[in-house]
Amino acid sequence: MARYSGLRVLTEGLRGNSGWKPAWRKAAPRPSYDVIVVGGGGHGLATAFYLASVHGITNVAVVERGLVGQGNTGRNTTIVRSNYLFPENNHFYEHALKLWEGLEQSLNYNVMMSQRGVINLFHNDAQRNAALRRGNSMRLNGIDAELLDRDGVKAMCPIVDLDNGRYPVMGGLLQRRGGTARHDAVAWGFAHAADARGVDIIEHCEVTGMIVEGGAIQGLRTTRGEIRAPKVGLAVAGSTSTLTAMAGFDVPIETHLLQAFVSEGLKPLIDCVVTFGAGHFYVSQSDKGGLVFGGGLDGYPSYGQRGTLPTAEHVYAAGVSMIPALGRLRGLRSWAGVMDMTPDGSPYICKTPVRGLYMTAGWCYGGFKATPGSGWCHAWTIAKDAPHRLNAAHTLDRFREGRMLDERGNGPFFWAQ
Amino acid sequence: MTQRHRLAAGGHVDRAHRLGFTFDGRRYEGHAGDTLASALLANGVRLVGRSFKYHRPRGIYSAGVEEPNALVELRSGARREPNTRATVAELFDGLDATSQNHRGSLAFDWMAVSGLLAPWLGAGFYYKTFMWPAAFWERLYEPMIRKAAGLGRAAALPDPDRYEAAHAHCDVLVVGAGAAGLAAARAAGMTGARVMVLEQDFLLGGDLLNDAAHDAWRTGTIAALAAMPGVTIMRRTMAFGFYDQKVLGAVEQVADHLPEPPPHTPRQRSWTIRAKEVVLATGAHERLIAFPGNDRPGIMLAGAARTYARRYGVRAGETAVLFATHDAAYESAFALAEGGTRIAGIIDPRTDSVAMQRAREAGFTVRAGSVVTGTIGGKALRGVEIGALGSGSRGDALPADLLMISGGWNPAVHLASMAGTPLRWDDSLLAFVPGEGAWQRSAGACGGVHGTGAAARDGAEAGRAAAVAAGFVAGADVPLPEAPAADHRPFALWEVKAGGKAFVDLQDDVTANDIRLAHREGFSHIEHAKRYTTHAMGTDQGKVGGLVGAAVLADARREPVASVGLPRYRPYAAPITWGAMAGGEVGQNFQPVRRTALHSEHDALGAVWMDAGLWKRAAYYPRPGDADAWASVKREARAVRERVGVCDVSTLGKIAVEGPDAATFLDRVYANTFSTLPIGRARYGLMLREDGIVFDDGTTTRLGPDRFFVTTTTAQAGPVMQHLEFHLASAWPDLDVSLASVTDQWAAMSVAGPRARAVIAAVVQGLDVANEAFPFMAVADCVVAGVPARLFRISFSGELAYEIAMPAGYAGHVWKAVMEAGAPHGIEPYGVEALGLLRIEKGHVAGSEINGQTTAQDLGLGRMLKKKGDFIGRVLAQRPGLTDPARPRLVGLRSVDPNRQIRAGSHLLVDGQDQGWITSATQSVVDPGWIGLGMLRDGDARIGSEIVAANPLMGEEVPVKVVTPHGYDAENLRVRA
Amino acid sequence: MLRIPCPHCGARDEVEFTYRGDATVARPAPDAGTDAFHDYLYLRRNPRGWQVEWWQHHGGCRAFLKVLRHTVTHEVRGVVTATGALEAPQA
Amino acid sequence: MSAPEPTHPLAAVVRGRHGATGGEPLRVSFPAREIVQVMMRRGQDSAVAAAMRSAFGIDPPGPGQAATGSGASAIWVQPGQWLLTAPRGTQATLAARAEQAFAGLAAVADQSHGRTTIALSGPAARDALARGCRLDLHPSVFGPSRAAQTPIAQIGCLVHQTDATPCFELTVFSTLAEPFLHWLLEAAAPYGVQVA
Repeated sequence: MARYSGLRVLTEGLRGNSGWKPAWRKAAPRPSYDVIVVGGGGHGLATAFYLASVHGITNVAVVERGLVGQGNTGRNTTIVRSNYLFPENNHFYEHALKLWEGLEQSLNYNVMMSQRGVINLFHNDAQRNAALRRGNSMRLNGIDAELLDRDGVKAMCPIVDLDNGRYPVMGGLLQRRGGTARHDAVAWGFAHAADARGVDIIEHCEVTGMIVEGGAIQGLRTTRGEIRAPKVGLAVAGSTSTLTAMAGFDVPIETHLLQAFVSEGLKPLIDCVVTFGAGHFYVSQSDKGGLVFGGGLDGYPSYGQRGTLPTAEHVYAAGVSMIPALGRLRGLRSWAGVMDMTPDGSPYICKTPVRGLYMTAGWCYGGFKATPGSGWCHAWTIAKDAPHRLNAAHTLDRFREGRMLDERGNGPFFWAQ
Repeated sequence: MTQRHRLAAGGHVDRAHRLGFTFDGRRYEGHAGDTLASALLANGVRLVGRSFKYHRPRGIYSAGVEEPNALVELRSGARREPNTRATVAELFDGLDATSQNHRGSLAFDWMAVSGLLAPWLGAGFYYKTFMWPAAFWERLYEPMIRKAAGLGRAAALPDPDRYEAAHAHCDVLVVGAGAAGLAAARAAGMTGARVMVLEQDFLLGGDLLNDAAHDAWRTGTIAALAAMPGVTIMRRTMAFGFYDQKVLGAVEQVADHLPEPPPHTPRQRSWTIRAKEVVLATGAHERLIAFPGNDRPGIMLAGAARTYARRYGVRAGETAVLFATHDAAYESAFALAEGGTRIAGIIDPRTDSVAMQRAREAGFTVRAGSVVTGTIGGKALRGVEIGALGSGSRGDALPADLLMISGGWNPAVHLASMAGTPLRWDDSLLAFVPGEGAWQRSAGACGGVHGTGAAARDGAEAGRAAAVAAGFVAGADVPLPEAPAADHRPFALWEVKAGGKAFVDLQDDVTANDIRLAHREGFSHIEHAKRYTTHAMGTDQGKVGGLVGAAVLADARREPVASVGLPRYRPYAAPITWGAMAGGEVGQNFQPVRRTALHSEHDALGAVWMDAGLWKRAAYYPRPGDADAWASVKREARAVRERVGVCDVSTLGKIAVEGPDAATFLDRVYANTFSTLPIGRARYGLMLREDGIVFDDGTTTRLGPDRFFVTTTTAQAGPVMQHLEFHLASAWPDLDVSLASVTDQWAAMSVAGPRARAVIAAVVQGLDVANEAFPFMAVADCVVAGVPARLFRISFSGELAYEIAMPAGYAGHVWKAVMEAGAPHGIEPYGVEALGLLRIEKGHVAGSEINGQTTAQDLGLGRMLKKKGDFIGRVLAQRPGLTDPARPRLVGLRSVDPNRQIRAGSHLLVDGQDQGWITSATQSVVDPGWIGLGMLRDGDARIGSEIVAANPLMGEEVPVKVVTPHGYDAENLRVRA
Repeated sequence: MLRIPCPHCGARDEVEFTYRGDATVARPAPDAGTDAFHDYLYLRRNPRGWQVEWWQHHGGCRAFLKVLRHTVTHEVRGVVTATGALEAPQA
Repeated sequence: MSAPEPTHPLAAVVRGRHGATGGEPLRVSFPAREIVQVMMRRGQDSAVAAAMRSAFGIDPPGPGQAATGSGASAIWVQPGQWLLTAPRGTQATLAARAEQAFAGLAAVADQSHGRTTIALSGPAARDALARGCRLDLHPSVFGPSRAAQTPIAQIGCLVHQTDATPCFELTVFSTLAEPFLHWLLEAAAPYGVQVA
């Protein structure tokens, strides 16, 4: 397939754009593969891409129940950052962020990664101390972080109300390299690039069973027939429990709802990503002009993709409290994604009790930013049958061992972080 | 100033009531009953906006919420509202509106040059380019795109208006007050049910307002509803979302039709409505036809043109062409002709129909088998090109300044779909209609039942059925309007392919070609095509052209429209105001302020406040002469160390635990033992979570064999109560224990310092407070300053200290008595900052150490864990990761240079390796300099060594000495003195 | 928005309630061992369908309730007090 | 020496008319109350009922109900728990009376200072409350001697309708009484409100 480029856009434009071909083939399943990746979202497609591009494993199928990129990849708030506290997490997310920084070039697809800065506001001493601890952890691990005082916040995001709210703003922790990316394009870009390397992307192919013999995976039963493979990687977010149940084991995951919202389109108003510290609210502005915003979980398990009103009201209230100018703007749409929440808020990229079965899961409400890193580490784990050091801590067994990665100290599932 | 397009009579505007307004700085006049759009049309204003991508000139396209083009910035200054649909903005005197999304003027927008680049700006072009060089995206390409994108400008100033929430319950909720909704409400109301009717418009009647023949029925029905005490009608109220279990959200525009809200009136109110049954009567939206140039100012949906003529008395054009695919749209030609518009022709792809005959009889030129192949004009329509259906070629042209189009009607199924109702394709209406829904009944046009009479009948049936389902007995029949049925079944014409931009989404400039390009590139599923092209993602959410785009896609896929379907409907039915959704709990009211009973005492002392959860606590009490905050804090702390201080500790959680199994229960929820605690004694307790991490700490007192008084930290009061209740309910339902939160009943103050006993002795009555009689950890009920109180000999500061708890209403009285009794001893009130200083000196852990990540062992409290018996957290605390000796341990820290500050949040570097962090830091008053507590790997072994407190965020590296956390009075002699 | 019929207080808005985990897991006996406590605290069936859950009516009568709720449709089909029995239907 | 008069949490509130002028205002007052939380021990249902009857002349009300006896009222608040309330006289005695009446049968916690009662009455009281109260207070489903706990403006509130005016007694945590009243006065402002 011809590469995408400005020149090609130019020449195709002159020919009435009639020469474009599908961004990826609509592949039909073959009887067997070296690796099957379940889940055609960002994480699954990235896994396939890195299996092919890093490990040279190209006899790979990605099976997707519905459409590419229609799960959380297609319904998140597009934030990319690596501002984590624990080295186990911040090293991983930083690796992901570095992959993001070169993603357009590696995929030959513009995912519109935009490093416009991510600010977490703090409103009291305890929050400030926690921000310092986290930011210093980042800095000591070679990750950019800056402490903003009130003037610094004002300079980055002038319409934030520092003074008049219930909890005045004291400052913020800024990661300048954080930002946003065009979420749909990430899935399409990985699909495009994986397909170009020979990966079969098989949409409308739902897994109905796992073929496990002698404690090892042998393949999958799907709505499009049986597909064999000695290695299977799960990247199915909210469906993880359903699929691991097919393989015969339960996982520490509870599936919850997270709502997201977009406003009507506006001329540039908010230039960075900014997160309220006194309530559940964060916001950025898309290149199209809509304010993309969200808050906390709805508070109970759900696969329904249907948000509740009181949570939405809280998000809007927190928004107006942080930025009183938002009051006269309008919300346009809201939607809800299913979040695979873990007891400690950190993910799994690991082997499973079934040999040859791997998973990247438990991304809670932060899976988007991890996409390339998750795929990269998952691919490594599948290829080597062993985790990379970046994801060595992100096991299912860490709770048995008492090695939780609980960044917020909320405790198991509480509730649900 | 003349409204030259206003008809002399007719409609629902009050011609005697003139309202002045401005658009783009020019003054105009309209009438009460106008929208901004109808008033602009009355004044002959055609060009009202620019499109999103190509900045094409656009005019008013509709007469309702579905408007894609006529978006304006309404009002000015802090009240500026971008993207306001002129078609639903109710006119008021002094209204001020500005067109948006152009550079230069609306008429000469130099961004319109982007239209020339259209061949290269097709769907998704940006995914394939702007990638080289990598750094140019953020610096060059993206800023360019961002500036060009977006619609209106936000005010960027705090919104001066107020909003509020409101709650309602009803038996039957009717959404929409057109023929179907009014009939439904009346039928339901007659059963005695509690009925609410929501109408987004400022007038009731919907399409009834477009035909004077229905006025009698409309007004009669409204009067009948008004006479029913159980019926509430809310105008200007839009149901935006249908949530689980028949709960709907609606926004009432209380004051948007006024220059500004009157006193005690919010601008808008957001309603949460819980209904037993719901009737949706939300009508239908007319859809466009995709043909080249279908976007010029002067092109309008046929039904809208009729609405302007009949409801607003406005002639939307002088010479009009109708391009329609069904009979019902012909009413528009008749309506406009009545108002004096010349109908230049009717273009219809069909060969024959009843309406065609009628039109010909009325003298109109009807071009059967024809389609519009293009339009002529720039900022206003000048002519319409016509060709034969299917020929693909352009034929002749008719001059016209108005082109009315109708490709059929789409039931407004948004709310029904949100309610989980499956949609089914109706082959005669060529639209999706709601199927059977568990939560709602769709009546009238939104259910695919068109025509006033039929819709009203359908509504009455739905209203009656809803009331019956809600438990009421059906009443008498409802009178229904007489009306001939118009045929709404369209000919399947979605697009006229004739070269040129044929828009399916006007706002976002998505063309039929864009949809085909998406298909060519594999984005053939409707969800993919939508995202790839941004089709139906504008503020109108595809109400006018969404299905047309789907049909174009279906054509490209060579499949029926039904199998292509529509993207999933999500909230909101139409855009809603952020402020309304937020309601009143914003700004200072975002969360309530919790005040202790001593709040006014602190205020009188000039306290500086700090937030602790909901609480306001006194941080410190500045005095003239204090150089800075630290000076105040140290002065207060020194008073405690040297003399005596008093501190409000009312915010600590307090729980009365009582019952025959109270002691057993406490033994299970605390890591240490309470069943052995003597009556009249307190004990420090440590509570773990089930995962073995420390949850909370506090002192618990035994007041009787079965009575305990538990205290929690301020922050964890709520979670601890829930934790206790949960385990009583789930794990040990056999235990007979009651829990009562008495946090608010008891105010408490700590009196601490070497002279505390003297002060206490002066205020306490009936209790010997001598050390022997009332030793450390003693507790007794007594009288303090004449009020019943409870005295605790406990200390957080490391000094001799007492805590007085008293019923909250007496706290001020006791505080004053203590201050008076303490005056000779040099008593000073001390705040939370000094409290923190004192406890850090003493090495007591608090929230920064008990942060949900530390074990008892980590905190040096491992010995508190009882060896025998079950308790929460016992088992999992023994996991290897939590008993690993390499885990960071609590240590004390002291800045080697007493003048160099150390801070909580700094990391502890040993030989350059990150080995821990500082949890708390302060200045010491015992041994001046900066000290702190921290968590450090191999902490115990490193006591005495010198390491570095690194704070790269602030560019600090401070040498610190590791010391024992309990350096101050390690033997507790002062506490026990 | 969920409306949960509290056996004491009647149907109330979800904001009055707090979800508190899967109610089909029970705290093991004190001597059951680490694995049993691990499974109790961490492993979840996490069904796509009916689930019996703990909810506290914290804004009302404060009772802990067992609620039978569908995790896709959100339908609430049964609510009992803490000691009551409630079974999830199969499928 | 006898105890001084306790300070009411709303002592500093400005009395008089708030909000819209003209017309009959809503009325707000702060009745001084003694409030005692009674928590039944396991299996003492009939003994507690007998004790409540004999000491206070009240049959323990069931869920959602309140009952008034001789000088005191009981409001059901939790399974096996009631709030006993009585007008505060010169001597605080309700807690002591309850302790005595329920000795061995129920735990008793004095909440006279911990809870604050605000009475709201007037024809528009329901409409004002609907600005934050999620309960259905319509006369067909709620009425005199009905009671319910519910969060209003994020503050836990015991709503007890005492008559058909309607009058609602709203009992909240004392440390949150001020923000609660602030909310109430704002909600009542469109109708005008007289604070006694």
